[in-house]
Amino acid sequence: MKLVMAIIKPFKLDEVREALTPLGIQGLTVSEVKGFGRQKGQTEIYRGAEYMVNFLPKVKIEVAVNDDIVDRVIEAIQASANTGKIGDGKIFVLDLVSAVRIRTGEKDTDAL
Amino acid sequence: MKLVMAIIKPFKLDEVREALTPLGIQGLTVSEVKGFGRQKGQTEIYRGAEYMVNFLPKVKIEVAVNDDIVDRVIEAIQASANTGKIGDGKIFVLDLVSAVRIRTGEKDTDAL
Amino acid sequence: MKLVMAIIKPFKLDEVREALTPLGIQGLTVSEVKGFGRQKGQTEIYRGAEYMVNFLPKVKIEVAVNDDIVDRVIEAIQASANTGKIGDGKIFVLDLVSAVRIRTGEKDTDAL
Amino acid sequence: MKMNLSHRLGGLAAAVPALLASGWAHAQEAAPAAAEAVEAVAEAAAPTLDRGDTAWLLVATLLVLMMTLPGLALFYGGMVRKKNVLSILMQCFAIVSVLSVIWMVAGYSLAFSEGSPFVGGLSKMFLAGVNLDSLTGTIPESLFVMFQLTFAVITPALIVGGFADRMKFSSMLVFMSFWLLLVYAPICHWVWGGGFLMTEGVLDFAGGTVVHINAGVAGLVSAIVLGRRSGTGSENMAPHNLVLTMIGASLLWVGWFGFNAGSALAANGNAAMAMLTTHSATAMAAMTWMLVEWAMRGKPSLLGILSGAVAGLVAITPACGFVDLKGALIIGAVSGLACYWGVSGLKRMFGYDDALDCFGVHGVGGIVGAILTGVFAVEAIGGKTGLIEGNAAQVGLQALGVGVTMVYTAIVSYILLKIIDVAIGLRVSPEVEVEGLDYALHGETVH
Amino acid sequence: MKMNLSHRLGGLAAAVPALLASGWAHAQEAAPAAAEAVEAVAEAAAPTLDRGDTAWLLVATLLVLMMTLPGLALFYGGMVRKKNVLSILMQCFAIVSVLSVIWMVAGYSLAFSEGSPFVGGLSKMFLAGVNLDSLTGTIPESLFVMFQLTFAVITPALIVGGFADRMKFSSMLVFMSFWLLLVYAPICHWVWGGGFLMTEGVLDFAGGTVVHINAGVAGLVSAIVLGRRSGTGSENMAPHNLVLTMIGASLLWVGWFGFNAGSALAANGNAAMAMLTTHSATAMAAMTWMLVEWAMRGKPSLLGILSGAVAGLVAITPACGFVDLKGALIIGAVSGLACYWGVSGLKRMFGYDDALDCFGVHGVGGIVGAILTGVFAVEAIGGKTGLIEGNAAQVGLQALGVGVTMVYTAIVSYILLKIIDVAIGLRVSPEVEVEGLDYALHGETVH
Amino acid sequence: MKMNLSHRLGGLAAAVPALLASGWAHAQEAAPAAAEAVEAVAEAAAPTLDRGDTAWLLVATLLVLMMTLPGLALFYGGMVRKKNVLSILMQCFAIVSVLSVIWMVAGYSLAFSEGSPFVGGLSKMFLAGVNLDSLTGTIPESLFVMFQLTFAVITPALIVGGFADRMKFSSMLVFMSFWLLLVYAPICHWVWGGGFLMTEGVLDFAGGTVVHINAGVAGLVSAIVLGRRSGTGSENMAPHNLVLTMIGASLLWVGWFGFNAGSALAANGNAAMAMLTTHSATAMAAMTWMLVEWAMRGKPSLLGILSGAVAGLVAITPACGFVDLKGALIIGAVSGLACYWGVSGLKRMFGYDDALDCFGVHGVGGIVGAILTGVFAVEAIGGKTGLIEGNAAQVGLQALGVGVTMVYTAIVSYILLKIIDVAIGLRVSPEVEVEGLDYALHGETVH
Ligand SMILES: Nc1ncnc2c1ncn2[C@@H]1O[C@H](COP(=O)(O)OP(=O)(O)O)[C@@H](O)[C@H]1O
Ligand SMILES: Nc1ncnc2c1ncn2[C@@H]1O[C@H](COP(=O)(O)OP(=O)(O)O)[C@@H](O)[C@H]1O
Ligand SMILES: Nc1ncnc2c1ncn2[C@@H]1O[C@H](COP(=O)(O)OP(=O)(O)O)[C@@H](O)[C@H]1O
Repeated sequence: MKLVMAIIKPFKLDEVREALTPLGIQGLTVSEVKGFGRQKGQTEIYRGAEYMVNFLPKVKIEVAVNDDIVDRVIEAIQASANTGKIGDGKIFVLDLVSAVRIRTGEKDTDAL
Repeated sequence: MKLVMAIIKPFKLDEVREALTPLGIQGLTVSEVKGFGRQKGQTEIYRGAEYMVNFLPKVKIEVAVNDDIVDRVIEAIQASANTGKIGDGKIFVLDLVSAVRIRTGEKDTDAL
Repeated sequence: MKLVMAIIKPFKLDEVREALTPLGIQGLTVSEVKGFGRQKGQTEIYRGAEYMVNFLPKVKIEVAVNDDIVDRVIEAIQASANTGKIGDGKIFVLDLVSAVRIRTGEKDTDAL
Repeated sequence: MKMNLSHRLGGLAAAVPALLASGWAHAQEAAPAAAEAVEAVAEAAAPTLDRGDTAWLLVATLLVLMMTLPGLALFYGGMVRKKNVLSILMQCFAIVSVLSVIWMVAGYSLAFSEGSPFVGGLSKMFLAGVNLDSLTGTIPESLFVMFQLTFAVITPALIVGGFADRMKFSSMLVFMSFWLLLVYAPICHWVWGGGFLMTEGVLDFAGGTVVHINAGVAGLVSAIVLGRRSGTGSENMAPHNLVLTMIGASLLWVGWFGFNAGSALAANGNAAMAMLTTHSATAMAAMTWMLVEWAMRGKPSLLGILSGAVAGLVAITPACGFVDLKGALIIGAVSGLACYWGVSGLKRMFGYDDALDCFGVHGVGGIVGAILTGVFAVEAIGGKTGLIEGNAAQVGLQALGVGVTMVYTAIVSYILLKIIDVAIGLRVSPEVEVEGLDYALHGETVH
Repeated sequence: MKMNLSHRLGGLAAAVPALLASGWAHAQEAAPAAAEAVEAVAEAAAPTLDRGDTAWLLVATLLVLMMTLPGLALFYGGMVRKKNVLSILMQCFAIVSVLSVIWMVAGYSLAFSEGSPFVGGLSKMFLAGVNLDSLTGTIPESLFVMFQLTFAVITPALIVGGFADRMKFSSMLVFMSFWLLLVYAPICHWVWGGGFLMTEGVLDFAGGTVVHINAGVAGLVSAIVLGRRSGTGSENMAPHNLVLTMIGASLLWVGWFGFNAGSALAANGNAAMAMLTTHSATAMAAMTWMLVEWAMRGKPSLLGILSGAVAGLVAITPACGFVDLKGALIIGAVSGLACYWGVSGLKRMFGYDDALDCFGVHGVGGIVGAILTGVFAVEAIGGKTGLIEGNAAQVGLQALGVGVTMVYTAIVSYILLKIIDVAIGLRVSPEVEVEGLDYALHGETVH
Repeated sequence: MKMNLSHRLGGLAAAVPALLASGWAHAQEAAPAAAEAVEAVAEAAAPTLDRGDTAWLLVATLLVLMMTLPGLALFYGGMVRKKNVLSILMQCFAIVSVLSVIWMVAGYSLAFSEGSPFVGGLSKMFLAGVNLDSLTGTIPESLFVMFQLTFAVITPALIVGGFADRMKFSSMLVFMSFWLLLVYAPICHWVWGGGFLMTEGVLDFAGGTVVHINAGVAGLVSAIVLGRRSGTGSENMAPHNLVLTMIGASLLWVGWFGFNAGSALAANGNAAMAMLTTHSATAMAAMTWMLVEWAMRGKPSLLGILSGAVAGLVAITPACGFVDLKGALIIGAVSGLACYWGVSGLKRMFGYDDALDCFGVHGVGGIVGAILTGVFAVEAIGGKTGLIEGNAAQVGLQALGVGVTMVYTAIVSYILLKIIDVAIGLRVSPEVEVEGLDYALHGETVH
């Protein structure tokens, strides 16, 4: 099993979720994060002065998946979260040692 | 060492924390996340119309532990976070390569 | 590749970021978290009564890096986030199986 | 504002197209009666200033300003998604600022100077002739200018509810500026400035027609012309912070006493009774909405009871100086029911995206209130009789007033919007809509 | 509201049980003196309307409404956890809506129509006889009805602080509706409507007894009957947003001038002096609380200074028309100290969970104010003398007034709550409490 | 507050050092004219109370209180980072509480009792002699005390904008307490209390000099003495919640009618006209700022339009009773431009960290308004002529008034701050600044 962690632009969240459904993904977890990266130079206006904003709002998706669909999951995320503009984000893949469904105690593949 | 990541229902946080203390866990990190899963159909009322809420508030606990107590940690979380109702959440276990305590520079087991 | 995850005191964020720049780190992701640990006893005042606050605000930094600079990254974070007082936080290192830049589809080292 | 002037309603059919065709032509010779009526009112008014009345109107004026800033702005602002809240506040604030200047320069003159039965003249531009001693009734005319100004700026601000979350800020300002001059000022003139619409028979104490039906219809038209918000149906559009909406609704309730009891233009029994009926109808409408929603949806919501209160405030506006407690309670109950249906059944039926229910509450509530004024007016309170005291004709008159206003505002608002759309575009780009108007249009966010 | 009527206090011992037993029996023959006194007051009042007084009372009325909506709602709402803030706002808004209707229908009549020394009659139900020209003193009676209404709705809203975070919304509404009729209306009648309680000797300018002690005790009783919030002691119950609490406290301060200076029922020197003493006591109490907390806890908190201000406002309420600056400053200082102890020492001592310190502030502050009115009343301000001018008996009289109110409201509130508990249950389930009332009861959250 | 008293300005050069040297010496024999003038004013005032005027001033007083609590507190509070918002609210609330007490005890006496041309005496300490029947003009003196109090507490609260985010709470309180007595009270005496500064020729209707220039300069001095906030330039200092700032700005706008129209001390044509000019200038300034920012930065911001409105309110304050609509509109436009430059160009030029632009808006706006009053005063409105009616000298007189105030407040504020710095330190530690004042100083946070 793998834990796929994707940092994306916030407004792409719904599209990404919809792109994952056909792959049989039934659950995922989302957090609001702030990203620092190549995408820069946004400014807020503040009383006639401008303000450099270093950290941009991003959304982090964490989804645990079976090894057999990891590649398709990555592709689906990359395709749906892509705008072609700087700041689209990253996908990171981590090894997952085990998984448990709290409600039933089911383990690993059954828990996803 | 392992990094145990649990997604639970928010109001179970205190119980889980109390369940971990007897195992000698002295620290953990918590974030507010939103979960998408089998648990569905909650709605908000909005001027006589109803609103489907796809993402439900969950809490993510991350706790780094020694290999020898991983199983007991998982059990403790599963027992204390369980309500038996859908949406109770998941426990994911990841391999931890190393750990450092910033204050002292202590490494790995000593850092937890 | 490794995913370095650091839990630090919020006001150290800017210093840590500046300490990472010389190492060629071009991006990182930040989230607001709450930490439970040895650091205790903070209280809020509430109508003449005091309130024990169990969870303290912390910031979590996640940064994906190449294996060759992991050690220097850890050092840089440890040095810059250190105040010497309890509650300075931890650094955890996880193995990273792969990375993708969403915008370009670049993989692994090129994606960072 | 019970300045119900005698005039032949006969001219009505001709009036609307004539006005549209001739622009600001002052068909003065067509309606000498109106001008006379204005003079008559001026003569009838006691020539001395009353300091009690003046004190109350000073306060009533600032109360109505407070209804918009921050009242309505918060009421609306709490209902949108977090990424758009500042844009709502900005729109309301800019409307008050820009339109206040326009009102002083030309709006007041078009509404309240002598002119034709269809629109006032230009003789009071830049408030010419409004000096330290000018009186309107027992209060300074400068105060009357200000009191009327607060009505003239809240009406456009109400329209924001229709096109929220998707209109360009620049286009919004252009639209509102012309709308004030081309729609609000004339209708205000018809009703309160000596115009043709309100003969003695049609009752509108504090502006159910001029303000609420007018804004409700314009909001509906703009919602339709602009189209649905992107994400409707799929995205979570639930109000991001009902605390703001609650503060707003409360300030509307409190400020509305300035609106309604202030419209007595005096600190007397009429004002007090208007306050009493206003409060009673509002409380009743809030309670009614709460109970209906509880029965229909299983839970009484905060947004529901707040909406009910506003519905009641809207509906009692034309009636507050004419009905007694029982009338007020019934108007409250009916408006709570009707507006509940307005924001759910009606909206779903036609599928327009009246984002914050400008029509569902102000339009529907205004219509209900105008008609029921004709039903429940009692002689003992306002000197006029309605259906329940045997004067069935009153209901018809009220319906006529409603109809004329709806048709005029719908047509002119529609034309205005279409012209602006062609000229500079009405709607923001999809990216801006997704990113949020706060950051995209104003460079700011709530942290 | 200085309608202190002559009556034998002797009837008191018998009165409470009699009232409870006979329900709404109008023991008219038992107390002709009260009725006469009401008439005397009516006669004494100048028979003409004063527009200055009317202007001020129109404003005072809306100020007291603003104290509840949004004032008190925000004051309380900011103090709870985020998951319960909307429930507090909802409760306050629903109380105002439902109880306003009940007040118009029956409450005003029970409080202010002729009846027995224990409760008014039903002759003014649906405000029968309140017409355009009816006066109360120099203001329209319809305005007096409204002014009194705002007191009648804020009192129950204050009680919310006692049972916050755990009471069922439905049971809350039932409780409040009966409480208005069975507790508030009679006590209001005793004190201001010609009832038996307030003989000439007992002083209560603006409602320290009727409003604050009354609400404080009812809040305490409900806190005890409902039991502690789950999570008390273990969970972080710290106020989620003191910005809201600060807005609320500020609006309470501002609005309280309507409450206290409005109670002069005129725009004259009495009103002005009441404003001055109110402000002075409030500022002093806020400063005192701040300093005490600073000394005891090491840090002056915003919640502390806000609580101190409210404590001062409560304590000066009965006194504001009778004391001078020095009296006001002392009352402020004492109430700051006493209420600080009320929310910390006293609460800890007995271990009840008065969630938002309804009793600690309104109960304790009300008692302090009522007693000290008897100490610091000076003839030059309100025509009455207190202990410092040699009239030691006044303190005893004040204590009697306090005691009677506390006993009556405690007993009736307790019985009411117990009946409702048996009938439909008072408390939400533990799951609802954990999930938060906002979502569980009203289907909404702050995003 | 048009109490412009004849006095030789000649004494000025000597006055400032003399005052500083002699402390509270009452150089009574030096200025008999002032005392006489006060008497003359007292005599001229009608000896009877007017209930309409009293009603309006009761309301105006609470409006000005509302400007500070919660108005200004929210306006400022929304502009800081989230970790400091409660500290701003706390500072404003504590200033009102502590300084209200000081005002009652000594401030009013120093400002308004008979004394020297430089400062009042101590004869009215603890409001000695202010009884139920004392009048100031047609209103109770107790009301005048309260009305003036609200000015005396908002002025120090404005200064908070200069040193926000870095001053110790204790030092802030000490500074403000002395500042009220050593700076505000004397300047208030010079201008409104019979002092030497304002001869008949210098015009200041509602306090442009006493309040705004005074606070603006003191804020600038404290910003400079305390130094820049740590993190300036590197950290994101953007306002954390402009919703609060918008509520604050709206309440300032609404409340300012109490400030300006209230300063007529009557409910008459002057008050109404002051309301009209105040509103017009404000709307114009808001619009101007919006347009300039739009042109210069590409986006019109909410913070911008709000700042523009406040700039207009400030600038029209001295002028509102003297100019007509056109003058008001021009003053509005100029102040919008000037203050835009004040918060951007000027601040950048000198590099001081006036955190919330206390000087950029109140200082600059106050100066613009004071000078332009001398330009646009017209006889028909306020009985005085300015440059446009041929009285060029007026501009010079206005400039003199501005200069004297700026010099005096700058010097005394600077000395006060330096003394406090040596005694107990002015600035929090860097750790506290990073952690946030809310938690570090007050033990609370917004959750
Ligand atoms: N090395 C990294 N580790 C963790 N997160 C990163 C890293 N680099 C980038 N990110 C995240 O990805 C986001 C987008 O990166 P950015 O460099 O701005 O654009 P792009 O992904 O198009 O190259 C950043 O805002 C940050 O959240
Ligand atoms: N594959 C997954 N990867 C990451 N998080 C998941 C995954 N599946 C579920 N979750 C998280 O677990 C929560 C509970 O899952 P859900 O399917 O609703 O119920 P249950 O855990 O009882 O089966 C979800 O809200 C989501 O946060
Ligand atoms: N075992 C752990 N797993 C995950 N996070 C931890 C763990 N122990 C500590 N932390 C995080 O590190 C923070 C600091 O830890 P603490 O014990 O307070 O001080 P220190 O790091 O100085 O020993 C905690 O607030 C928590 O967020």
